[in-house]
Amino acid sequence: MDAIILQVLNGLDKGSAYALIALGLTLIFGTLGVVNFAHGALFMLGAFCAVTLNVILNTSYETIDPDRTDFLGNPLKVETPYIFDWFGPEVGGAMIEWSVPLAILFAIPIMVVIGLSMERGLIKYFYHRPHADQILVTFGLAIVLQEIVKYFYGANPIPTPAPAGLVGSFDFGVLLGFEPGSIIYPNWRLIYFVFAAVIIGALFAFLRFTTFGMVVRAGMADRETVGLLGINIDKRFTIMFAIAACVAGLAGVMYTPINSPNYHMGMDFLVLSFVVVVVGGMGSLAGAVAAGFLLGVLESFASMAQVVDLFPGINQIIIYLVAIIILLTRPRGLMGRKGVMED
Amino acid sequence: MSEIGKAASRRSVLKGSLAAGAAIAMPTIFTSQAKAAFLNDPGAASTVTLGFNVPQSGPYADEGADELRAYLLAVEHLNGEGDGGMMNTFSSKALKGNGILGKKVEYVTGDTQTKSDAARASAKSMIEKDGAIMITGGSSSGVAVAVQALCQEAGVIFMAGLTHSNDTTGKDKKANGFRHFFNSYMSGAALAPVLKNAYGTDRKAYHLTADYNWGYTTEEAVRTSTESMGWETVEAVKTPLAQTDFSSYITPVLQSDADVLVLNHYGGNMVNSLTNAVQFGLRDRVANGKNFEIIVPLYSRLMAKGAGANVKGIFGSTNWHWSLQDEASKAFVQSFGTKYGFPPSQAAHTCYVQALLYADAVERGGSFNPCSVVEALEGFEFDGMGNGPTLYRAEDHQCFKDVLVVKGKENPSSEFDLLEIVEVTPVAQVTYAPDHPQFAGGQLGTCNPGA
Amino acid sequence: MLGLNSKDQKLFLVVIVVTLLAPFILNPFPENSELAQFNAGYPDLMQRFAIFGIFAIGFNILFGLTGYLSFGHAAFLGVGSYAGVWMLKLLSMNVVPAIIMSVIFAGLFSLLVGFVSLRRSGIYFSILTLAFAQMSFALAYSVLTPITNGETGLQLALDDPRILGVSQIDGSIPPTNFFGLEMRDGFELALGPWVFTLNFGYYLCAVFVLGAFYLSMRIFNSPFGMMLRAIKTNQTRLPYTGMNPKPYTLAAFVISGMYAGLAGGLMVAMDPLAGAERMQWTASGEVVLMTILGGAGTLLGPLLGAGVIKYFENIFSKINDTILYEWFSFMPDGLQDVFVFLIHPFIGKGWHLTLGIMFMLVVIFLPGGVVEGGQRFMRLFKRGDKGSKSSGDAARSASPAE
Amino acid sequence: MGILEISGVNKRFGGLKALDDVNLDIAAGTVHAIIGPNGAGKSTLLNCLVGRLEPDSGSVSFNGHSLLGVKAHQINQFGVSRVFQTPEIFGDLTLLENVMIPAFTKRDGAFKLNAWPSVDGESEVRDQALFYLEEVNLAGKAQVRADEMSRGDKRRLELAMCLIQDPKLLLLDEPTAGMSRADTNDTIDLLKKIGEEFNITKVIIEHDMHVVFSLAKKVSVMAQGTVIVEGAPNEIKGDERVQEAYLGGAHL
Repeated sequence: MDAIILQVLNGLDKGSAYALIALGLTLIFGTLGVVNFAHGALFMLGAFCAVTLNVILNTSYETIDPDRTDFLGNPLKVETPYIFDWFGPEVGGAMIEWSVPLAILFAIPIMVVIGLSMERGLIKYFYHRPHADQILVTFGLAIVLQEIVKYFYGANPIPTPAPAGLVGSFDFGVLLGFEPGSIIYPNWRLIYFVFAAVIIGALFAFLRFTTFGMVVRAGMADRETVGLLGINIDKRFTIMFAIAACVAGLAGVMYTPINSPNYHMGMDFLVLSFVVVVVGGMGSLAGAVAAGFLLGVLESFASMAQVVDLFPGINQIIIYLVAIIILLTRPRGLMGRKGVMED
Repeated sequence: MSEIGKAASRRSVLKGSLAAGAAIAMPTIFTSQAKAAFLNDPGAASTVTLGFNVPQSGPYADEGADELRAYLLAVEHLNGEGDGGMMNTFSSKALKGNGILGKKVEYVTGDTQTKSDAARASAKSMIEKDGAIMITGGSSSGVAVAVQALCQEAGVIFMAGLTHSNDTTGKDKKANGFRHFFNSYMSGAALAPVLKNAYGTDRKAYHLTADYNWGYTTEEAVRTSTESMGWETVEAVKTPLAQTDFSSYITPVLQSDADVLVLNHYGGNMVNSLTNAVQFGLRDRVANGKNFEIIVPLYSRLMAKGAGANVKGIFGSTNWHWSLQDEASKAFVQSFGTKYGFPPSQAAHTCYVQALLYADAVERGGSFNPCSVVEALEGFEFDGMGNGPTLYRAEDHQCFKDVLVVKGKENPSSEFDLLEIVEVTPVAQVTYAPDHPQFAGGQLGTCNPGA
Repeated sequence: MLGLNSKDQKLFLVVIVVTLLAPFILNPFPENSELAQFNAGYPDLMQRFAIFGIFAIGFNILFGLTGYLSFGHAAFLGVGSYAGVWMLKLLSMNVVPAIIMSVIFAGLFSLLVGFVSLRRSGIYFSILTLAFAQMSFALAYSVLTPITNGETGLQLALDDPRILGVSQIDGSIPPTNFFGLEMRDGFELALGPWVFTLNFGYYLCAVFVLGAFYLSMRIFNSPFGMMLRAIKTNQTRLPYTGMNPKPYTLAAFVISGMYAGLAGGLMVAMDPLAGAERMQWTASGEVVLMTILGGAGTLLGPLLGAGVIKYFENIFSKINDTILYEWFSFMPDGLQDVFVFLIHPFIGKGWHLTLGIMFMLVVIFLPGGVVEGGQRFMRLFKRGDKGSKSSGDAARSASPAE
Repeated sequence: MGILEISGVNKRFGGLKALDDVNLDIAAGTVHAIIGPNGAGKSTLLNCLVGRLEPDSGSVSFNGHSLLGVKAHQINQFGVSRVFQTPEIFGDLTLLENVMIPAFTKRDGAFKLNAWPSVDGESEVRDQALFYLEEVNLAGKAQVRADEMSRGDKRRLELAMCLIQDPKLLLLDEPTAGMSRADTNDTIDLLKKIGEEFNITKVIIEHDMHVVFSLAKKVSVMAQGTVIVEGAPNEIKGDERVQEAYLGGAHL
């Protein structure tokens, strides 16, 4: 039983990342009608916002310590971050340690700017182009973005740990009446899940309860009619693109302590998030979230040794297998609308 | 960036012997039968071309970049530039710093992409287009085996880079291929006694294994050697290569009665699985009244860097480490560090050594003919390359040398100082019979000179 | 002649000439010049041009004509490769049975995948094909290792049975051959400073690529091709003209799957190893990119797209800083460094960046792909021509749809 | 005994009863119009005839074949063609190709792997297609892309695509919807001409009374999912129930 609860938690955690990326992806589909293969790259850029902030905070000057030597036997150059001088080593150290949470504030403006410039500078010229062209151009963009990151940060993963105060685990078992220590879960993963829930909730509330959101939703359903009403739907869609970029970016920032970011993490998530979006149903926000969590949980269960022993290799293919089954039984995914991206 | 190649630039000499034929306007047709005694024979040319086939894109690009740095250093040293590095400490004195057999060493580079197909395409273009006489490099066993087979078919020498699977010199061994790097079996054999001392003989191990060839051989090697000293393997689970989040594989470990976790992962898999394992508090866990321990059979400094503080106190094995204090290692670190500003990785080391070993074998054999090189390398005993006395065994073309058991350092003094050497396992302890079951099934075949 | 109209005849003739003379055309620079770096006329790359050309031509029959975007075609190439290597292992080193089996197995597998996937259209179809291919890849890489040899790739061994041939010759695996003609053999032709390699393997590939191209021209011009284009244009009208679209799309799917199998079979005939990576989604994506880059729905586009991408992969990735320094060696030191610094990110390990930029530039400025670029180029010369229809036969329909 | 017999057809969409016990008998060789206000169930009925929808109950039989559960392309193969409210044509193809496609399906059936012979070589189909393009006055545009034409021309093209199949029954779904008066008259003339040259039974669903009275020999009026009146155009004109259905709204 506790094993199952743990796998559900794992699944929800994985699902959070899938859902956040897929949400932005389906939002862009729904509003702009654009297949954005660069969406994974936005997730990656978010993660590298955290890395960049860390680098900025660690910007140092060198002093020579004659008493110690480096690996070549030369006097050791000691690096001291400037912020140690500005804020004192304690505050400075704390800032570096808390760089991932701080990076949220850092990433929001950056991702908004990236999102806006991407939409205005490139995507808007592709609204009425065939989907194949959209795929090619956004795929090209994704390659360019990740190669730029690789140029500056290399190909290896870069460790970006959570603040020491948030490392450690939370004992669920006690809460549910199990033996202490039987169901423990890392704090940061719980934070990630809560964070995802808040973002998803906020986005849904925004779309449901604000006038802006209502117009956008109406536009998703019938762009032309809304356009005829004299509403500048394009401007709103541009903003939605920026929001989607921001959601992907924040998902990336928060993901860094879970797995060290590397330049191709976006591609790793891209295909999966496409599967999630399609399984959820094209153009359905709720579907994307539901599919994200569903696939996350199923993936977790399929990785259990008991399951793998029964069906060898199931952990390798579970997501795709489920996608096939769902698409064959429900033609438009879980909650897809008729006629969206079907021709 | 311009670290690569500046020194070797300014080549104005014409390439290859064909310059001589340039004056003749008459078409010359020659078929492969009519060619020289072996493929890509440099003949009377003043230069010889080596092919450095390393991952330049994909997840192992940084490791590939380090390999390339080492090769360029080796080329410098072979051509008599720089400080000579390990050529000064190498027990064989055949190399004179005037290139190989008096021919200046030139090179071509290619990108393996860590894919068998791409690596073979790249190697083929080096052989067919650039006339490379030897191919070396790579950062995964799949690629090594694939390129090794290609070189065997084509008829050039392959000096493997970083490849750790038993199969490279086991069931997929080839006469034209040579491996200096150690292998899964050696990792297991070297680790077992150290683990016994550190953690005792009564342990229950849980394996997470990357679901591909290298993972299988490593799991088998570590299992066999730990089980023979009394450990019990409670579970061995295979994880997909593409897995990035290992949480769903880690939580069952919490549920099991294991007290040791063995991560048969490399590269990004290793970084992520180790990070996740530590996240789930495995390092602070107490199981069966003992401290829970994690083991990473194959360590790489570059990857340890990706895992950050998570490697602290975790055992593993490695082929070589820059903190070794023998003269050869010191000379290499000095040479590499002066040129590039940071210490070399084990991948850089093995590639540098392979390049030198090849050049030396050509000098000693007196010919670039692959068969002559094979003969010179088979059974070759040498020292002064950073691993102590080493044997290139004739039966399987595997180097036998000491293996390092290392541990993640608790208080690293720099970003390179992540591992500390716990023990140098003597070569006798990691030597196995050529027909050992973990290596059975393959045949070397005969050397192929390609003509 | 050949059942083609005169425009297509001309096009085919040009393709034949270019294909047969490729070893010369692709080696424009003398062997020992600095620009020899850009020569592509060596056997392996020429074979790859032909093989991926076949793959893309086949993909275009599905995507270019029907508009169904498959993201899983690499799986058929992979299945074909595995079948081919098994034939080489079990039967003989003659490539003919290997290629035949490759086509058959890829055809059967595509029939299965197509039958299921074609129950959906649009992006749902794309994801279904992607899912099948990714499952094939993941399984081939791991649990199917006994059949596929997993990560390493399926390769020949000295102790293979080869019941119609020999297992080994003097400790070596015999080379692949076409009734005795060894694939890796050939002639070298030195013409002054130029050296050209005429490789048997390439010419076998060339024969197949010409056949594949010819067949695709026939299909494009046939009633069947017209039906497929009708499917792409309007799915609502179709059933009310008495046509059943499903068998048509399935036939197109299987034909393109067999093309992929042929490409896989040729791949192992040239280089007898089948790696699982060739089934990965990136490999499927590559053929999509080739087709769109060249010009989807055009006859020549896929061939050109395949050529461009493989050229970048194999030539640009091999340029390193040393070579750059050689190019700019005539400059003063400081300037040389600046130039190398500027170009460095785009070559060698940066070849992906160059490829990405090229994708973007082509799709932004040449919506119809390379073929459209060529047409615009031709139009510059033909400005005198009044005919608005001078666009040439290559561009059958310039607007690829999803 | 009519060529098309519809009896007792019911169709529900959730709580809405779209068709309620519809009975219709269409005689061979006539032009039969179905009229009625919006939401009367005309389009639903048409969709039940062509295989797009399946009735919940009742029977539809054409020339002795039951059409229930039969796929759209098979129904077409029986000899039923249709035109759409907005012309559905193959926009990327030339007019000639547009007309050749139904000719091929008529000749070869629902599927034939006709991948070797070139279209140019199929001269009898080609000639036939040119003939029918001529019939609808589009011969001069045979090589034009269909998307580039006016709406009226698209309608003509669609008719040619139907006629080339020599159908026994032609279903026209508001053939003049959205057309100008001139285009409408044009279409009426064309349909009349076709009526004279080819002996095809036609069912016209129409709003426009002008069209109905110009073409139809018999009219059925639908309201609220059922046929309320049937008769010759003149009889219908004065019928109180019809006026009520159109003007008086729902309380019949």
